[in-house]
Amino acid sequence: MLDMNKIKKDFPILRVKINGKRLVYLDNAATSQKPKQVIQKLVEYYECFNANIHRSIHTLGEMATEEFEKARKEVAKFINAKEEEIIFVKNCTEGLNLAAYTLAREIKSGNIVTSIMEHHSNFVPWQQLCIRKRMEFRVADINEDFTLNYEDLYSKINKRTRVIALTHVSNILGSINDIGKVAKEGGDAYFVVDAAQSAPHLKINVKKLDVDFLAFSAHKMFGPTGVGVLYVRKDVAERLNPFLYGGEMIKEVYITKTKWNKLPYKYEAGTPNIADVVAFGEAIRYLRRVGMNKVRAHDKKISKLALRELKNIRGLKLYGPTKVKDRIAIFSFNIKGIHSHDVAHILDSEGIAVRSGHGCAMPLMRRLGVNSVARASFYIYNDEKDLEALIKGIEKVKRVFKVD
Amino acid sequence: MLDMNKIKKDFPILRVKINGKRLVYLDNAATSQKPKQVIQKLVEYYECFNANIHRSIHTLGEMATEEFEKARKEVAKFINAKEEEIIFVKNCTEGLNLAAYTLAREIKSGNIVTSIMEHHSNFVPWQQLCIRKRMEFRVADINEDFTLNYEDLYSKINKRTRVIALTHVSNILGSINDIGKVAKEGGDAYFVVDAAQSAPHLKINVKKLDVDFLAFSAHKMFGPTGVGVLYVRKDVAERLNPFLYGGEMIKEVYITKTKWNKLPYKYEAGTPNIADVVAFGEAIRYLRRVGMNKVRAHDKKISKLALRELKNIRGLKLYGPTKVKDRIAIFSFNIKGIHSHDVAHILDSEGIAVRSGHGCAMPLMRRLGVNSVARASFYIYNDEKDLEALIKGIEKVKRVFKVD
Amino acid sequence: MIEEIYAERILDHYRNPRNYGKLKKYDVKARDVNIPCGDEIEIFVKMKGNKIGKIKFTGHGCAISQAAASILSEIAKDLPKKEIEKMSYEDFIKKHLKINITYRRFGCATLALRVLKNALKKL
Amino acid sequence: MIEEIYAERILDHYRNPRNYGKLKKYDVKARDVNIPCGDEIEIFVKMKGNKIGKIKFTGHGCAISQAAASILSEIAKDLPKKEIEKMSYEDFIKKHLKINITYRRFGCATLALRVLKNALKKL
Ligand SMILES: Cc1ncc(COP(=O)(O)O)c(C=O)c1O
Ligand SMILES: Cc1ncc(COP(=O)(O)O)c(C=O)c1O
Repeated sequence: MLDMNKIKKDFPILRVKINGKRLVYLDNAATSQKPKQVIQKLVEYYECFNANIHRSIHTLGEMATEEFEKARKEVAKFINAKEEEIIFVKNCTEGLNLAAYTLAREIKSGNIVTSIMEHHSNFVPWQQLCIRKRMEFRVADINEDFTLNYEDLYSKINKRTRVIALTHVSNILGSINDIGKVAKEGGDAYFVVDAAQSAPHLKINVKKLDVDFLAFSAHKMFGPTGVGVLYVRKDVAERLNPFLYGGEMIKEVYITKTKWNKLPYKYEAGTPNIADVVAFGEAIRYLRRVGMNKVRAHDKKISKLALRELKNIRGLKLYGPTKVKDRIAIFSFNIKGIHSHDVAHILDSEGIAVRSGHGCAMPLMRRLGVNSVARASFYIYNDEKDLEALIKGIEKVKRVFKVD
Repeated sequence: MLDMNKIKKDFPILRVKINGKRLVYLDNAATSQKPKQVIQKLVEYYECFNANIHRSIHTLGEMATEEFEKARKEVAKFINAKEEEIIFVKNCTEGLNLAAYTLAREIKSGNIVTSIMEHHSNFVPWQQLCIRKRMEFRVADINEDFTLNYEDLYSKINKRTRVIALTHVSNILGSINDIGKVAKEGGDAYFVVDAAQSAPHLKINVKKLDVDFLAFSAHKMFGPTGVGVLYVRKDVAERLNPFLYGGEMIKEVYITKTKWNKLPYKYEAGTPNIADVVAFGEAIRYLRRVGMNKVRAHDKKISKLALRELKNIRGLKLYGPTKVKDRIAIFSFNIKGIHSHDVAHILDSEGIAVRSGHGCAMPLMRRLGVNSVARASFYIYNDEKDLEALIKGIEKVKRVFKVD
Repeated sequence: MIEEIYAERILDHYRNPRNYGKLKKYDVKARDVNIPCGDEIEIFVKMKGNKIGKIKFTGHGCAISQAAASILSEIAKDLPKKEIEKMSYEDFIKKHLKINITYRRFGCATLALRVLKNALKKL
Repeated sequence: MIEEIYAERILDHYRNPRNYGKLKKYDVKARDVNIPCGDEIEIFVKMKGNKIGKIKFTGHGCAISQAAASILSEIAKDLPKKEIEKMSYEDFIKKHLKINITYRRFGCATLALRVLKNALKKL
């Protein structure tokens, strides 16, 4: 079990008052809050050893480089990758685009398979690639219970499939996809996984999953904004050509040609986001100290309670699996006759932060037959009291709108 | 005149001791140190209003969005651009690559003209574009006094020139290029300017310069790592297609097509580096309070003194203009018989941080006939005492190597 | 107070939008979405000289955006084109919506007016 | 103390590198650069059975990298190939360079050994 008192104290923002009310932050799928250890690391970096890295002989440069590479080690260990397979980018979206741009030079005709539950960041890059290359863009459906329709997915994958781009966890439905299974049954295509929503909540082992690319964002897992991770399997990373040019990715430049640096630098161009990568290392250490199994257990506990409570609210329609094992604690819903924006606005007046809108998943919205949803997403600092506040808040929404 | 005492107090890192010595930080062209106001803004952001932006109805989201867009306004004003012309990227390098990737879809045959004094980040993207498209890559030379050879540049620009990619200030030589003049005489080609070294030191007015793209990095001008700015002239930005896909750059997604958001969002994909952009706004305010004319005046004063002192050191060869008006306070040099790395290492033992190596400008190194240089670069917190320390440090280098 | 934003009048316009629907005969129409929300408004206008003769709208979205469209359709009728052109978004909110709107709902509250202005530009 | 790194012996090897030059007849050669510095070393090896018979190097760079190459060329001569293969970088620094090297100069100090190891792999 998590020590909730201790954890809540680690997050300074939880002391903030919203409209005079206690902040109930339930927008974690958009971005998480940051523990004081991470904020303190940023301050320490800038006050004690800020310098540009890698090509530095001076003491500050050496310190900054060591801390930066230490963070890479932390991340590698966190997902069971090799250090040279960890590429720092600016966010999950850049990671997925990096995969698409570099693969675009490798693949020609054929098709790309993705799913209807993708975030735009793992949908549009592949859609655009297909448009540019006149390739076929295939979109697997979901089941009535909001899980991935594997049958449909496999029927869309064939010998001409060049890339499978799939999210690990849906940012709207909360559904967990069985990546390991798809990797096994998906054939020879490159397999690109969007782990933006899974990395914060589930223990990831890239070797077990056996994927080629896997991307996630630091800011959704206690890290600062401005850092993403792209895991690229070593043999793939070695074969492909780099994406952005300049800085540490370079070995030698001549007027007419350039030689690339070794992995992982080959894919890291320009001065990296040194401070935030170093602070992200601290975030990973924080998660490691809490323990990913405890993170998951807490998530399951909240999910179970939430599913029970939300079911009882009249007029509330939940979009997502009803079995705890199929999902994480992301709850998208609509209340009959009330738009999600109005739900979010009224909840905010009670200090409760939830997201509303299409959640960067318009194809899924159309599939669900809605224009938008309200979404409450939980993390380890959220407890039963926060869930209670949400339920009470929803009652207030209905009161303001005079529906019951 | 700058109030040096006050300024030094604003930078917490200047209190750090290196090998028991006072830190003399002369590696500003690589990255600047950060004033406490900027560090404090980061802390405030994470402790008081961290949230994902733009699509948020809740209070934290509204606050974060407002502060983020306020920073954009600051940057726009700083270089006299419109807000929708300011695109936030992760660093100057990404900005230049964004220009190259989006222009690559526009241009076909012909040539691209750049200069031998470019940083790799403004050289390799264009070189690689030329290789991919079988275009001609033309590299303008420098004069014997280390200024740009305009004659050679103009002789290389013709009707078939599609892009001129030029640095505003060389990160090795310190030379200032007359961008306004090249814009006037450069014809119809797209004009891309690397302002990484000029934005921290010179007042920039993009309308006066009349360029199409201009890129720089926050971390070299008191801002955090992980933020770059790409200015794109509005008509150009409207005409070109976006670069990275996903997040705020999207208006509507259908299975087979996507519509883009308006400027500047069209070019900003994924969760931006919100905290660091907000803190960069604070850095710009800091620079504005100091005043860019005072920044430049200080730079000239130090340059004048440094040129005089360095000239007197036997065996020291300086690579850069000797007239203060042609340059900023970046001094690259070699000492006869001593490698730049050894120079930097011995200076570090005295607390003095300088850079050594090829400075990400290998083509220039080859042109200068050297493999590497030592580089001391100044900013507003550096004073005469720092220069004195450098001169004394160089004497020590020579003593250790037993040369005179 | 949140109840002031979701006033009786706003909720009424939201639930019973005036002038909802399409015009078969119109001089101009325009459509736009509010990107953060996905709210959507389409407006049809039939002019009577320099004045707005008939106006109808369709769309979907939050209470604010839909009520604003309904309220706008009422006040716009018979108004000279010029009046719409020079109407500021802030004034529309203050004088006609009569609720307190901050940055985050500004887009919702002004979507309909933006669409109407764009429609009139096509004349 | 910085003077301990730039000891008399290091400076001597830097200024008067032993076995500097190329071998006309060699079994293997290899070249590499140290990316942060641009230091460059090329090594030529002529084997004598399983042992290193002749060894020469060229290159340029800082005192540490060049002195390390010179010192390596001295100790490698007559050494069995295996000995080089199993020599750790840390041991080379401690036992043969005999100076205190931190992270930042590790690449300089070990460039020559890395090149030699790579050369022997080609045998
Ligand atoms: C002239 C010049 N251009 C581009 C860059 C690249 O900047 P960044 O590494 O922040 O992308 C630098 C900084 O090293 C520079 O000095
Ligand atoms: C499933 C999923 N993929 C990708 C992203 C994009 O992440 P970012 O905006 O940090 O690039 C998100 C976050 O919104 C997400 O939830």
